[in-house]
Amino acid sequence: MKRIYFDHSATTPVDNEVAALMMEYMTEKFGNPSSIHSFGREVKKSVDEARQQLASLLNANSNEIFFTSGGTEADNLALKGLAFANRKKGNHIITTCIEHHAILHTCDYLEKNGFTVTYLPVDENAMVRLEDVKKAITDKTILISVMFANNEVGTIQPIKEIGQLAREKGIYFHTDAVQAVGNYPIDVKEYNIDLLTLSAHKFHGPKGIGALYIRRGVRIDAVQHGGGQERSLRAGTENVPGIVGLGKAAEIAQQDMTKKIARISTLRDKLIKGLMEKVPDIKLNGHPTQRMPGSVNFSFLYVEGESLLLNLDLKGIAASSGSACTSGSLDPSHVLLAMGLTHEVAHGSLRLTLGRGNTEEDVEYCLTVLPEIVGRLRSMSPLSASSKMSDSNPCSICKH
Amino acid sequence: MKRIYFDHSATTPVDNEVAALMMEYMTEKFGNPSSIHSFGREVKKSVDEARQQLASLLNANSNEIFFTSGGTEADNLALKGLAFANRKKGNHIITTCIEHHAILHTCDYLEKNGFTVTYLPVDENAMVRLEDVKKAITDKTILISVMFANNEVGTIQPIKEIGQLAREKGIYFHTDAVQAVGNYPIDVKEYNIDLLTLSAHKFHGPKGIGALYIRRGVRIDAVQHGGGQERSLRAGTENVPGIVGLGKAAEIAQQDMTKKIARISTLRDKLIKGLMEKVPDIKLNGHPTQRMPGSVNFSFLYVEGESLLLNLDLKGIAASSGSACTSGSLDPSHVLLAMGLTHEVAHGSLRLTLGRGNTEEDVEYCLTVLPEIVGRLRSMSPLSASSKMSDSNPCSICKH
Amino acid sequence: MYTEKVMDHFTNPRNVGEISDANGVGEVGNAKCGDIMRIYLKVEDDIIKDVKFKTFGCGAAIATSSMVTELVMGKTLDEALEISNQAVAEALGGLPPAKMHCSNLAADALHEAIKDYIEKKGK
Amino acid sequence: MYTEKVMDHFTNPRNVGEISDANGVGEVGNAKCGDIMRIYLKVEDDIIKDVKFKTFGCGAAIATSSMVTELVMGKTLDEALEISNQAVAEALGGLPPAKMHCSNLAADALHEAIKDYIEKKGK
Ligand SMILES: Cc1ncc(COP(=O)(O)O)c(C=O)c1O
Ligand SMILES: Cc1ncc(COP(=O)(O)O)c(C=O)c1O
Repeated sequence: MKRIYFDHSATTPVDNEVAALMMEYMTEKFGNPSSIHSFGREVKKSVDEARQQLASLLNANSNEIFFTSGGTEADNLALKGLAFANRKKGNHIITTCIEHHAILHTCDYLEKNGFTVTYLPVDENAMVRLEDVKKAITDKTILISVMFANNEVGTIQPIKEIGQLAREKGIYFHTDAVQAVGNYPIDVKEYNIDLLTLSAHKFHGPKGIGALYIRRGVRIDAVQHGGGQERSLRAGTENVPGIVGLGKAAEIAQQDMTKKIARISTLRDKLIKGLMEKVPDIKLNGHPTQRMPGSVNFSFLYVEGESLLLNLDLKGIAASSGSACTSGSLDPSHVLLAMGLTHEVAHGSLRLTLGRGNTEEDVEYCLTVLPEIVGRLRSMSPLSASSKMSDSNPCSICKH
Repeated sequence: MKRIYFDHSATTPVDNEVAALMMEYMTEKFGNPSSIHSFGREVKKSVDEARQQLASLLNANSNEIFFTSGGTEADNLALKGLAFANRKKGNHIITTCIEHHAILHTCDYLEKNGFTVTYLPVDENAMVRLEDVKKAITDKTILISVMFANNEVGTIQPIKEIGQLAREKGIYFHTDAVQAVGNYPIDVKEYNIDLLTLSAHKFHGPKGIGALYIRRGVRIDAVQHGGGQERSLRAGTENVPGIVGLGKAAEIAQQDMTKKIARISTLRDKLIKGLMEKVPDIKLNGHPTQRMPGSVNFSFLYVEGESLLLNLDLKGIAASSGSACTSGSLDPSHVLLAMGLTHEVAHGSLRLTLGRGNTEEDVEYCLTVLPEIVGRLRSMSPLSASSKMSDSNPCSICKH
Repeated sequence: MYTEKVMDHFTNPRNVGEISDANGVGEVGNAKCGDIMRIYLKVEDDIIKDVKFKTFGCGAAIATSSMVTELVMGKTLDEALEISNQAVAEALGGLPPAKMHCSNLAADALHEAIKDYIEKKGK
Repeated sequence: MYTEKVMDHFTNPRNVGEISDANGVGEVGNAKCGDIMRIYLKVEDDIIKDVKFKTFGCGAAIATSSMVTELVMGKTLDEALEISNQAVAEALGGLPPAKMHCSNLAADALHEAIKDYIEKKGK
């Protein structure tokens, strides 16, 4: 059966070239970079090269790159590391309602440990308002953390402006750029970014490796204690195959990025337009233009996301949903609720995220099968345009 | 040139079968196990299988295995997770002077956060005395953490007895078994272990993946916050290739383990005997019999470890040393000092750790070149049997 | 995730639709969970002659709705009242734990429909 | 890690050994660092006619010892006193930062040996 992968925001296949390189570092160049013999020295050099490749993707210096085990660890390190290192300066952190759980649950932890966190609301397009950031700043604010691009609806935030505001106020600025790095151009200097989180598996690198960019001069505490690796900021034997894989993936991502973005955006727009034409009563979630090249997110009124998902899966299409049933939690996506969607509408959301390997045919196939699935599910649904679709929906996170 | 790898305690090459399997999970079965579509479901199953393979190696249940990014993270999770979860019961932790820095520096952190840590001394063979453990216990003691086998000198601790003592006293018992797992038989039930740390790259699995065994019923706090992975104890997208690689490495390790241990121990003993015969003024470090199958550690009096190491490297032999020059620190190995070695003697230490790929010829080659190297370095050394070799050397860690 | 039986009922749901002259209708569920189930009954002489459902919900919700209609077709009301959510899940070969409390409400909807029938009849 | 020059002096150290009739001997270093360097001088008419060393230490310690003996052979004492540890490191094409403070003491040993010669001569 045809299998189409439309879930690139969840993870991506590792590039063949990247995987081949990693093989070499598993079986032949397998040394520990801390060792001073030849097995160790040869891989230490490769780790340094990978650091340079990644730095170049972000317009950073290689000594500003710290490898971690992924985006979640980098988010934890950024927030906890910065908060505890700056405890004496203040205890207030500003973030948003639509962050990934790696940020939100780290903030929960910080709130239990003496910090105060403000969760900014977003508008109906999931966009943070600069005005709200400004208003939230107090003389105790030490950190602002706003994600670069949202993982569910793809909205790209006004990072440069928030970064500039933070810089002016002397507040550190972190951005969780897990969705953006490798898929969208980022320049940490131009964007006034102090700390940036990234994860390799979102741009055709391996799982289990990520990095935190820390601008030179910004001091943070270590979170994982042990050996002196990563200049004592992140202990643990370096995941060398992961690191060289991340470096290579960064290099590949940089090649023809503009072209790749243009191609994927065209597919995305074709899918959006096609669905709007073919399916009544749907709502595009996320910003109409300020969105990630591959990101499509619709709410299909009167139907539920998981059943959409399962039907698509039976047709060979892999997608994702913001419904509670998908995540095993009680509430649907906190992002969709923060955007003002009702629970019912949020439950009917479907995320299709396109990537490098997708083609026009994939989009056309989806445009054939998805409207049919929606129609069938609607025919079994007790809900319709005439039934009431409303509930009260305060953002469950902003209730903090 | 001939290249002989005698540094298996630092890291090991990934088994070819393991690497081939990981390739498959990078480029084809690349899904995210949290996804409910077919790409996700197929890898979720594989993750569950790997958990089972690893559990079987330890005689544990698969729901007692929690994957981490390596030994360091597992050590951090064990100690911090258990300490913070049991804060109300007590604030005292017992460990040893000869632990890996992943334990010692985590203890530093805990000491700064309201906990008290007792660092047990060891005897001249690096063995912890059960009596000392007993004496250290107070009514505030919540955790005892003693490594299974030391990474520098190979001494295997009386884990079963310490475990039994802890169980009787109602104190949790953790062991850092990074060196032992996969290379030595371990049965968590027989040994009365509550928490156990392991790392794949020490037994021909990949770098960047490890696990913490947590006995059913033992509650610990999460340390890395985010998504609900690993039953909410360790957030972050699962490193699927790493996990299946770890599972496969565990399965392979279990096959004919007794035979492999016998073969490697024979090589080890041949190397030890040969060096004792050929080189005067040397001292075997670590326990004469209770030591890891592949572990050889000698102090070569009057010479310094790094220069031994570099000369061996020039001859194609990869080894390691406890000299300060090797680690870039001021003091030589804290393990050797804790065993009562003087600084000068500790500086002259050389670790040769044998593994699965080594042969008799490797040992013979080493027995040809190493005595010659020692002789040459001694001929340049101002130290000799007649010169004084003494300094005061309290264990720099026990000074806490 | 789901058993084969669940997937069978999900992909080929039995008795989907409405009964225009239903004499008992029951609805349960809530928007928080994302599950709303409506059961239509045509009861004659205390026997369920026809039953149909409409469901907004996940795979489990649709499959349990379908299964409950199969289980009660032709049964007496007393027999139907004995069918529990648990029994429906079992008839499907089990449901994932996360789905047990939330998407497994079809028997409740059935009981509501029977109650509705009895109330209407009583008037 | 080490430059080619360091490795050259480490693997083929120049002027290793003792001078039985040395008229200046200097020793520096400490056991903490794991480096002890001893320099033997044969001085005639304020000129270093012969120099040898014995060193217990790492690669950098051996290479700097060797290099310093090459640098001072045939030099006047005044010229020799101008050679610094830094200069020795530079002559080797640099040393890793971690080695600069600890294993780079050969010039100090040389200066000690010259001091010893001057003191002995004064008596
Ligand atoms: C925005 C965002 N932040 C953080 C993460 C966590 O990254 P990782 O899966 O590498 O731990 C993800 C992806 O899961 C993400 O999309
Ligand atoms: C005894 C011991 N504990 C912990 C570690 C840390 O493990 P990892 O390198 O996987 O972080 C090591 C190895 O480096 C070790 O030998």
